[in-house]
Amino acid sequence: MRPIVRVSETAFSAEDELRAFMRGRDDSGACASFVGLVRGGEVSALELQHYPGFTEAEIERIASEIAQRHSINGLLAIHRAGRMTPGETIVLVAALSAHRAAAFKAVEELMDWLKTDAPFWKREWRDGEAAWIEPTAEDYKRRARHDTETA
Amino acid sequence: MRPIVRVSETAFSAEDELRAFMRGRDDSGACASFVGLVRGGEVSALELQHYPGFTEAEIERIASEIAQRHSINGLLAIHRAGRMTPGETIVLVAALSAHRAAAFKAVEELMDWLKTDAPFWKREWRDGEAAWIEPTAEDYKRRARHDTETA
Amino acid sequence: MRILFFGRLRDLAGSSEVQAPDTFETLADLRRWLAETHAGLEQALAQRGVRVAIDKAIVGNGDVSLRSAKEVAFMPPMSGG
Amino acid sequence: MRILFFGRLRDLAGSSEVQAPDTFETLADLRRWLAETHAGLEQALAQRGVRVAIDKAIVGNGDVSLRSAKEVAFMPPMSGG
Repeated sequence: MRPIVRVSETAFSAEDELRAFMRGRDDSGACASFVGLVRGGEVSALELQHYPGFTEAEIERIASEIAQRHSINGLLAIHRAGRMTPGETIVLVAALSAHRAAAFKAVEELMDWLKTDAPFWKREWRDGEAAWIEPTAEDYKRRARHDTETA
Repeated sequence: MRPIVRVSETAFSAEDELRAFMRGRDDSGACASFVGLVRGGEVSALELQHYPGFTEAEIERIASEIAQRHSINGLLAIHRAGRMTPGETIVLVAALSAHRAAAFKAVEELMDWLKTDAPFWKREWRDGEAAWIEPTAEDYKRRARHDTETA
Repeated sequence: MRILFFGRLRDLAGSSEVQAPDTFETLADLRRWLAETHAGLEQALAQRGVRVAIDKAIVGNGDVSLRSAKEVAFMPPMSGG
Repeated sequence: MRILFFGRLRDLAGSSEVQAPDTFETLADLRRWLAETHAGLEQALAQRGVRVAIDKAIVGNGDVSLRSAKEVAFMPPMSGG
């Protein structure tokens, strides 16, 4: 099973992607998924830089490990790059499996890795000031708990 | 926060429901969800009976408890009833939160409860023979692990 | 008073709903009437795990008043979704 | 040879990509050239956590051959998505 991985420079519809991903998959009773949205509030915009080719390859490598570990029948990861404003979709991860516990685990582990270690460089705008962001201590703790291999 | 609960006698689109649920919700960065599909294979059809009014009220009661326990900003549960064939959507559960760990937990706990204790009566057809189904031992074990209150 | 059946009990009752006289004082009276009018249902209704709801509220094991009850549901063990 | 910068390093370099001569033998040679042509980049490139990829493969800390390299990327700590 090869994961489907894409980094998109433009907005995408999580629901349309999910529909296409699940179509005809009655081999798997369980589809867990996660959608990340840009939160409103203090942050007026954010920008994600990626390294085309390298970023996708790294995501696919980790996604493959996770899929194998949890007997996943299908794994999807679509990540936005570029400049986004509140309400836009940043990320969609979905996993198909015969059993829901495995599907949940795969989505959570891939999300934890994406949020801390994926090759993205993030900048946020607050009050007109831009600042580069690094992973939080909580992110690292979650990762350690899952014992996920990292780059 | 009052959960959105529906039991549908006819097919519904998980993706359309998810889209409506997430629209304008940039107060919450995280949306975890689960879609259950009728698996193909030995089972040619299944039927779920529910008790209109009672079933929805029970789901809403448990969903409210879970939402409160995990600081959930929005919780959606749509469950099919009636006769279904492989590939059809049985259930959609989705949770909106500021943090993804809480959203995942809420969806998993509500799914575990729905799969074991929700007021549905299920019949499966295999080789033309119909049989009523009861919860599996594994279902009960998962429930105990989450320590979810049950009816 | 409406009497509702689910799952296996519905098969045994031969229908999802029957209409019963409004004159029963208690659940025990209703059970006796059902045993007379629906052969084969008496044992099934008394089985472990069968729960009863009066007007959509689950009631305990003992005998219960049916005064002003509009709907009684007999529910075999729930299978989940 | 293409030299790529990301995040903070891109700001300091003033662009996402520069073209460098193909004549450097090692990464150290390239670093010296970048220090001369891009003031302020030298220190930033040497900072803890900055990783280097040659032709999209991460390389270790020591000096590395650039023979037949087509693309060198300088990456500050990844922020995740």
